[in-house]
Amino acid sequence: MPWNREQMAARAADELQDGTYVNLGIGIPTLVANYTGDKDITLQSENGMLGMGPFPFEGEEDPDLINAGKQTITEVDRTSYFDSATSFGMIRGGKIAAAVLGAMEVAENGDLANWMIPGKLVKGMGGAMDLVAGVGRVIVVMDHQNKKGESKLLKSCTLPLTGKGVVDRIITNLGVLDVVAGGLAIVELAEGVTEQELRDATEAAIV
Amino acid sequence: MPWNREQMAARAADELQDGTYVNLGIGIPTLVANYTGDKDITLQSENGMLGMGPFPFEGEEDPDLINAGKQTITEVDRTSYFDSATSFGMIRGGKIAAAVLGAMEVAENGDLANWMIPGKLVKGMGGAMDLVAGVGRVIVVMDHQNKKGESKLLKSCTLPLTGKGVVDRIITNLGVLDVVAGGLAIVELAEGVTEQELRDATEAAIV
Amino acid sequence: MNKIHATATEALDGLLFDGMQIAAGGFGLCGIPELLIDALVESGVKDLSIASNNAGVDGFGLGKLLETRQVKKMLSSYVGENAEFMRQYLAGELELEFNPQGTLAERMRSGGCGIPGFYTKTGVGTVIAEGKEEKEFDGQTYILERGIVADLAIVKAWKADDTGNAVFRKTARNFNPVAAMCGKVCVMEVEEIVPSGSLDPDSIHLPGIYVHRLIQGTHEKRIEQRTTRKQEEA
Amino acid sequence: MNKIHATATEALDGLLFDGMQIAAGGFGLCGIPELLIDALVESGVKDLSIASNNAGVDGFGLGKLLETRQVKKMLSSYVGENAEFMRQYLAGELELEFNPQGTLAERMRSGGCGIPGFYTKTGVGTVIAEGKEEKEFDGQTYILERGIVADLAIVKAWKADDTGNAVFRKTARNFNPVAAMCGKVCVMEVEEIVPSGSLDPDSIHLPGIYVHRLIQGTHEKRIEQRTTRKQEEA
Repeated sequence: MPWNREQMAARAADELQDGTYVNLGIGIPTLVANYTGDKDITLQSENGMLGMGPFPFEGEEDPDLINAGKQTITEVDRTSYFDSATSFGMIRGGKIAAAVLGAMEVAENGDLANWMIPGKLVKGMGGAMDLVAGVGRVIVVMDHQNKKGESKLLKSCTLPLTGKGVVDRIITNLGVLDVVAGGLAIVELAEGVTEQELRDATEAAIV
Repeated sequence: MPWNREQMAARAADELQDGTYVNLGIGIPTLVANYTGDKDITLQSENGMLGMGPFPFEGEEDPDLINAGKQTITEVDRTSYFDSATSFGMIRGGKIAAAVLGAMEVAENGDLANWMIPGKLVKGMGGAMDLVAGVGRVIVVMDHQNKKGESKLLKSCTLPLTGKGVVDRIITNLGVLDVVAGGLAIVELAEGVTEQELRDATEAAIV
Repeated sequence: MNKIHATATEALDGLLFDGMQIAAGGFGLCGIPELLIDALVESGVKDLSIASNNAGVDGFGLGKLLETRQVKKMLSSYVGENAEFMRQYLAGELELEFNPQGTLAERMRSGGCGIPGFYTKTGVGTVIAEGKEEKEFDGQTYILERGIVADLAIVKAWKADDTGNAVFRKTARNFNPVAAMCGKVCVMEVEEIVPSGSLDPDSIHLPGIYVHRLIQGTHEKRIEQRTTRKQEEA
Repeated sequence: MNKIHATATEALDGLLFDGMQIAAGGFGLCGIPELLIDALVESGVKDLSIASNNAGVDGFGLGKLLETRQVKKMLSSYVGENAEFMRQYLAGELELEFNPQGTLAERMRSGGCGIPGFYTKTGVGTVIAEGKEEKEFDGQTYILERGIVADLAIVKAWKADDTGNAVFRKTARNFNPVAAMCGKVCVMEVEEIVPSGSLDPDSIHLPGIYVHRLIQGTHEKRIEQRTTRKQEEA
């Protein structure tokens, strides 16, 4: 059985090191926060906050306290606030240990595309290009194939890039792969998924 | 009678505009603060402070509160503190309306030398190069001649420069001069000083 | 040093001209200069080029200036949540220059700090790098990004003293300090003006030197994505 | 996330090597990391390259490391007030790279923010520009300055919580935040460690992400130029 969303998030949470500062993207990456267990992880919100807490209780929403997805959130006891230049200074400067984010395509050389589909509505890259260029480790969490059953792990990206050669590890519903010299290396298979199944679902070179 | 130190400082104070933020150097420029009268001037100390107050009363010195000359000072009701990058950001960004500083030499093209005499003890430029490159208006206050009676307003500087073409106005014991196209223009003569006396004391071209 | 003005319209008096560039603070609808945007709509100034991380939503924030067709160009990192924006953009009525969010923030800070250009690895190998100078440092490729100096900055703070020393609240700080820095003139709106001496000098986020005009007013502070959890989840 | 160490020596354990580059906070003797400097003296680490606005005075601050000949190179804006420094420098025993003060501060911030180079007009046409790339922007000449990334940052704050969120006091802030940012590792000494949650999240000057190790201790805080006025002048 391939992993479901929650299992992918839980697997991604295993990647996070105790005592680090990390940035979680929108979608499945957001769920990762629910699986960090005893680890002491501080979440960054790139709109200017370290130490992001859960959603507020009803009636306690504060319009001055939102995350990068514009959702109302809360602070925790170690929270600090700062301006956007400082926030991206710590991202660009490599102070954020890891970013977990979704993707449309990942290429075997680590290229990442997750911000734009030509001809479709273009909303913008937000902070994604800064994050993938700056953080210590880029972990992509996504379905292995798109809705048409085509591999999202490609020989080379077809969509405009978010970053070139930036992805370190990919966690899909079928397993875990690393970007290494010459292609992708299988790190782990989802329970019940065979190596052949994963290979068959992958266009990128597996080494 | 040429102006004395206090008169030069008072004349320099006339240059400062009401409601502005200014930086005063060490020596005669420091005295300028005593002559700003009713004008609302906010003093910057480039080690990270806007709104510099006078020296503290005896016994009230605070080692955490010093000016750029490392002297103990006080704060005023509008004081704000910030880090050195922010401080020089506002200097380099032209937010400081004027700097008043001393000089060893000024050239007729506005070149300024005030930080180094080759072969002598070199202490460093501190923030002087940033100030002259960044502030809105650079006002030099200095004796017209050195101790040997040689002009300090030169055709070109002989000492290593602090800034190239950066001086706007020069206030000396003999009068006030502006850096204009082609040389220096006399703006004002100290009471009792004749134009000829000033010209005789000046190597730089006067236009 | 009287920086305080009675209304947003009065505070903008003499500062506006068609075709000008404006830097605006805020992230999404959080910490946006609501009152100054309304005054810009009222002024009728047009062909604006606006540097702002987002473009508001339909009918609120910068969205209001889009509806009145006063905007010629947006310089932003993310413009979702705005159907009118998309309509004008796809119809070729509006120019759009995408900037990665951190690049936009740093461009504003740089412009305000007298830095005309800086190198970053953000966007290397993407469309963002097209037409920009590349340079190698220690074997890695970076692109040159330019500082932004805007004709006017419009920003919103929580409180300011009468000399313009300002403090922001929580994530409403965001782009406001850097937008303020990069304006040749900066007009700030706050929820409360306090006497100088009331703010802790160690805790001022934006020194008054960056603030030229100041107004106090009431803000709607609309929430874009109201997300909550139930009490029993605690 | 235990960042707290018992002593400065313990906090530096495993971080030191001969020939390393260190960025140090402080301006003059104000806000300098006294305890960490003492621990560096004790460690005997040598051939240090130190980026610090000043070089201390004879027998105090970085002057202690000069006396023990542990410093190979200083990167500073002003090194007066230190006879031993001058003696070693004039004897050719010590390298010195002068940086304008604002350039030094910005180089530290840039290095910490992933910016390998930026352009400034500070120093154009002076010895500071020699050997540096020049570039024109909008008809004005600027020089390229490099970001600094140090092997270690040693800084001093007033208070920090146990996660390293730090606040500075008055002008003792100075170079400390930017030095902290540019260190691959940053060790901070404070006058008081407080529990997390005790500091106002809106008033933290340096978020804990920049602080890897933390010690609390007693500081001499020597005054370099004690200037006062008499009570009757008031």
